[in-house]
Amino acid sequence: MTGARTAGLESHVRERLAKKPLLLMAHVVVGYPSLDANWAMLEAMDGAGVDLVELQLPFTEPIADGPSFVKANHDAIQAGTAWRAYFDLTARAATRFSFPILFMGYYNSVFRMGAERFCARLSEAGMSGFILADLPPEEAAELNAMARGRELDPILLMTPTNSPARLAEIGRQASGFVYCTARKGVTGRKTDLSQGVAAFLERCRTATSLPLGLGFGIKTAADVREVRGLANIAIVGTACLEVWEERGADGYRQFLKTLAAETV
Amino acid sequence: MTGARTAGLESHVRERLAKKPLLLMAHVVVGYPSLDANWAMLEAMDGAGVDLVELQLPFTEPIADGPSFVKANHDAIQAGTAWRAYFDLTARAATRFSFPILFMGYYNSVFRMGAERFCARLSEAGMSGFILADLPPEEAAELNAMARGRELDPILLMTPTNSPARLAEIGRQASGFVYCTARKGVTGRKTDLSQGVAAFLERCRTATSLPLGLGFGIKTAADVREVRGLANIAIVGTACLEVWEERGADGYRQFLKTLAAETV
Amino acid sequence: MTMPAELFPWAPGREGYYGDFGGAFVPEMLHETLAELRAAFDNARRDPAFWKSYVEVMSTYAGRPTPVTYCDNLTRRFGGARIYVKREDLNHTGAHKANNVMGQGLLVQRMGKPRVIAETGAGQHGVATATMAARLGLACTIYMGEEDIARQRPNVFWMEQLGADVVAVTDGTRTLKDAINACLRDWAESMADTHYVLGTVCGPHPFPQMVTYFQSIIGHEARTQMLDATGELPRRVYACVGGGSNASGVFAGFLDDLSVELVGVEAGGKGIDSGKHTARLAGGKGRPGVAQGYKSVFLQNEEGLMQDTYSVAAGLDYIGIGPMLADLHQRGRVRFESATDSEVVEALRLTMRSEGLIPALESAHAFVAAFREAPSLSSADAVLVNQSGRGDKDIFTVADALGDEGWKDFIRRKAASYER
Amino acid sequence: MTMPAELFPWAPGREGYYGDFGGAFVPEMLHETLAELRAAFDNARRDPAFWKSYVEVMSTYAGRPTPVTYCDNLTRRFGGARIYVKREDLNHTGAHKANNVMGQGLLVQRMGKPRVIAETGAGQHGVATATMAARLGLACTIYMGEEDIARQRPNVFWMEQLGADVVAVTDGTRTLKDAINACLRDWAESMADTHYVLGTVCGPHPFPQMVTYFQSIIGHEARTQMLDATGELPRRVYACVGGGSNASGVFAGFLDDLSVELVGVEAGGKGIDSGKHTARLAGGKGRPGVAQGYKSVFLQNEEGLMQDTYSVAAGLDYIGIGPMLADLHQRGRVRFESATDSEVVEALRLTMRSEGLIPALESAHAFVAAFREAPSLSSADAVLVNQSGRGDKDIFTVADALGDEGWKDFIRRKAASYER
Ligand SMILES: Cc1ncc(COP(=O)(O)O)c(C=O)c1O
Ligand SMILES: Cc1ncc(COP(=O)(O)O)c(C=O)c1O
Repeated sequence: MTGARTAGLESHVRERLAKKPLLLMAHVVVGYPSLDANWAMLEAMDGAGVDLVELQLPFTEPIADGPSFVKANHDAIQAGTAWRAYFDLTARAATRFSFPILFMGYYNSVFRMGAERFCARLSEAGMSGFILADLPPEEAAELNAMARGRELDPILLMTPTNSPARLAEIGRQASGFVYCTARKGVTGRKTDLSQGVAAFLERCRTATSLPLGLGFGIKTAADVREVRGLANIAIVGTACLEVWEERGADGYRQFLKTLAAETV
Repeated sequence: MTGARTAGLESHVRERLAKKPLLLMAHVVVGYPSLDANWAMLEAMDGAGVDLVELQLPFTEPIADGPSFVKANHDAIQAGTAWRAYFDLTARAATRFSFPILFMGYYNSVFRMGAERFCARLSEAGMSGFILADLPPEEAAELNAMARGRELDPILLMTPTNSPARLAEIGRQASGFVYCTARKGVTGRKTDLSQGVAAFLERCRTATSLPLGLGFGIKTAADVREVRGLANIAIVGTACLEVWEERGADGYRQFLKTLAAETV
Repeated sequence: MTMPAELFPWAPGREGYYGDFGGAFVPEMLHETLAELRAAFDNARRDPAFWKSYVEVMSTYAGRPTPVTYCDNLTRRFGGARIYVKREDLNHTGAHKANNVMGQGLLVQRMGKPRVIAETGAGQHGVATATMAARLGLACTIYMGEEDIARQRPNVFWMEQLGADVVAVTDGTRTLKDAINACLRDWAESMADTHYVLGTVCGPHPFPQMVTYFQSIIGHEARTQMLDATGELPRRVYACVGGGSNASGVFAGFLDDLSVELVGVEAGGKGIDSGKHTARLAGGKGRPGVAQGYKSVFLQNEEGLMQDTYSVAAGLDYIGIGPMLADLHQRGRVRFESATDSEVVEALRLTMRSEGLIPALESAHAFVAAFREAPSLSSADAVLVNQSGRGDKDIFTVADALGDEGWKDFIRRKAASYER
Repeated sequence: MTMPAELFPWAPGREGYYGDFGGAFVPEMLHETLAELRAAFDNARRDPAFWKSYVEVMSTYAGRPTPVTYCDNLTRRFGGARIYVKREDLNHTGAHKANNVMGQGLLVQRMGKPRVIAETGAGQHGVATATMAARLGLACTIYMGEEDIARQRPNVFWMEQLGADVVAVTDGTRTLKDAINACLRDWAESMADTHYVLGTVCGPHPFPQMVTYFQSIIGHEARTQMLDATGELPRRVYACVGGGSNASGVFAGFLDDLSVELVGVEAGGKGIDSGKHTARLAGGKGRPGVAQGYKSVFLQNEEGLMQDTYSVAAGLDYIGIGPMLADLHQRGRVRFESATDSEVVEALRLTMRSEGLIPALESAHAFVAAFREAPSLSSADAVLVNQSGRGDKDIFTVADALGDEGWKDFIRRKAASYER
């Protein structure tokens, strides 16, 4: 068990933010391109000083994901990545690395597992919380209560399309930190961070006092630098995967380091 | 000019019937397989002692004809057989042979030529009358009157489907002889002469005192023999053409002789 | 709707003539058969229950009345007359052909004959007849030119599935006119138990009258619908003309309304001057003649031999024209225009994109003339276009006309999957 | 017809639930968009003028009401219940899909959005949406699995001709469900100016309610028509179930009539035991789950991964089922059956030959169950089969299913003519 989790995700984030202006969260689709590759990715994250990690459980209908992650989900499933393999990896990672690990996925996996069992498994695997891309807060009350009982934080999303009232509602239910999406659409495509993102994050700040993560389309070290001062956590997903595919393990390590360099 | 025509077709037929029990009428589609072949056919008819000849002017829509004649019409047209060639042949034949020659065809040719010109051309070519497969008597009054003025006989058809009233009507308008069709349908297919033909011809006799020709499906010497005693003229059409195609000029000559042999 | 028995200003005169045209020029063999049919039809159309049963069948089986659709996008585009479309494409089997076949089918039931035959060119009338025969439990033989069978396989497939026997006609040009000849020949033999369901307003009396009678349901509906929709009669009514049945049907509703100009549109093919067309009246190339049982205007040479005709729309590709229309043309009551293949493809494209309607290639001819003339009318005028059928039957032709590469790839792949 | 706003016994409860099923499980990004849609729809359905305008459009553009056809030949063949067929095949574009798209189109006009997107599997809903978009002047993008594009080229061709942009979806199984995902993704980006025209009674609230609302026109018409035709209600109503829109639509008319048994028919494919089927409820193989925005019963494995589905009828080949139907099943109000591919081809054949009707392969599933059960009912009973679409769109599939050689030859010749 890592200290991060027992301290609660929010405290962990705040503690680290006391030491550096921006945290970095990175993403892995478990099972893609392989479990071994995933382990190498995690080691690279650890080596680069990544602050938080989301591990995605692949699903057949990833409606919030863009082309790269859709393919990764599909190929991971084709390769037979099941719950067992997923939790084996997360448990090993939680033991080995110090960064907090979040479950990321779609609600059907939780629904099929059962909320209780889901929370238990996350707990047992040493994870800190979860992001469910298609579970709106009004459907999540029971699950979230159960999670908090196990010191798991449900990470909620705020989006540029949300009304102030909706942001406030999400703010009331959020814990750990809030995942703010930098633009409309799904994961993957580049975002122009100069276009209204600051104003959007202002609205988010009004709705919550939790730390804010900014994700969707953050792809380069320059992007991460721009997030500084805007949000507390820069979330990089698709870009990591694409670098792995284009530049291999070494390039991946290198890439994470240049990202992390912008957070200190 | 042959004696046959000036004497009128009916008298000609009666004169010959005084000498033999049955006359034979044969058919040529002009232009098929060629005008030269047609001439050879006519010579063969003359040699065999055929009593009457119909020369068909090809038409694109021969609705009363069966497959063999349809093809013959089509091919003759493809070969370019026009009015001029038709009348050249008929005129030559009327000069050279003693049998009366009848025009056979469809009404559109007459309609396009004009009734007057049509009658004039037949007259000039030395023909004795005409058979129009798709011209009902009620449409023919004017043409027929004009024809009779030129001593051309319109040959009308009686069919097994006609009511007694209709037969009587046809009988009133007919001249020359009457063309009785031995069965329903179109030219070409064989007819079983034992099936109701006698009764049908009885009905025709009631409707007219003109000589009766029997056609449609008379194909063999045996058929011709059967017509003896039933009608006055055996009309052979498709069979001649088929024999020409299958057995050539010699077979054709031979065939006509065996047919004619049944008429004496 | 009231029975149109008395609404027959176009009732034929002596021997089924419309002015100089019409009549019954058939082998004597068919004389009694046509007399029987005339008697049965006259009896039926004088029986109010018959028209009622016809309307009932068309309503519960074929989906009538078909609507009239106002086309605002097309209207705005041409900036003149308001364009309305009568939707015969919504009939069961996809064209106005259904009206005629179901009507004749009811007549066949009255006559008690167990078998029907029909010619077909594009295949529409064949499918409609096979459908009627299946529904009414009649045996059915369809004659179709060998050439047309090769081109119109989808329709052949459905005819066979509907239980019809499809016979390839190998005579002549192996197209529609030869199929009509084949039917007349079959009928000369089979008339005792067989009715010939002629597909258009051609052929010997009483076919032109009878088919017009059944198709007049289009015009009677449309007249009422236009009055309901616009409060007045349309200024012009446009219909494509192959044999002339959809045109006769829609015009029938407006024949007495002399303020309504009636416009028939023939196939201009590759242009009248190219010789590859079917414009008998509009092109001025047709000549009076007698063929296939009736007197009318035909595309024929000086000596009365019928000519090859051509149109991108198989259903318009025919040598003759209904005698009633030939007469209405002669009397100046119907104006005739033509539309070329390329105009037709353009009009089809525009109609699909602007209104979500897919007219048959045949029907698209009527749209061409309406589009051509609408700008010079005022927005106070309404014009009605008869959409005689739907175009999805034409996919092979339309895809070819547009040279669609995706379609070609699909067909190549499909063919490859059939290789043994 | 009266407005069915108050005739909504199936109005969803809390958060768009029908019993245990329904809801809206979408990325937060779409939250406001769905709220806006719910508000627009609620506003529209409380406005009597809206339903009136819907009925008007369906009448003048799409050909409604569609008739109910009594099938005497089929009835005599099975010797039990009298068989009636509701003729959704006569709708413009050839299926019940027209009802839904035109309804949503009118709503889009109210919302003032200039663009629509839609998923399509077989292509029917894509053609219907492209048609609506052309008619209403909206930009249109259709997402279609790459696999389906290859199989259903004719529909792709027409969508393109109607002006739609057809986007091949290369994710996942490259079929319908992946096209739905692609739409949800597009919408998460484009919602400001775009409406997603979902094609069936699935997806997040309010889609199941809204699509049922528009499709209920089928049931309301049919109920009146059956009373008119027979003087009483049918004993049973049969409908095929893909997502469930045609079934929900026709059942909606009879939901309060407890004497009427409602039967949904799923695709049995090559047999439930073969694993190649789409029988979520009838097969007992479906499990509750949450996907594509809604909670219902899905064909999925123990860990919630969706399974490959299969049917000869592309339109039934889908993992989920409308939440209202899942609830009606759970409450015992709708009975579910399945029909195998081979039963379907047999029923299609029989229906074509006996009645001249060509049901879509989807619709033929409903016929299978009706034929199976009719003999055990009495001639005092009437049953109603919903013919959701016409089958001529299926020629490539049907010809393949029947192994038609003439068709194969035609395609081979056609392909040869395309060789360069
Ligand atoms: C859709 C359609 N329109 C028009 C025609 C032409 O026939 P008519 O002139 O008899 O209406 C056809 C003939 O097949 C057709 O299928
Ligand atoms: C003709 C037809 N029927 C039925 C369906 C199935 O859809 P649903 O269950 O929503 O009616 C489809 C879908 O494409 C269809 O095209």
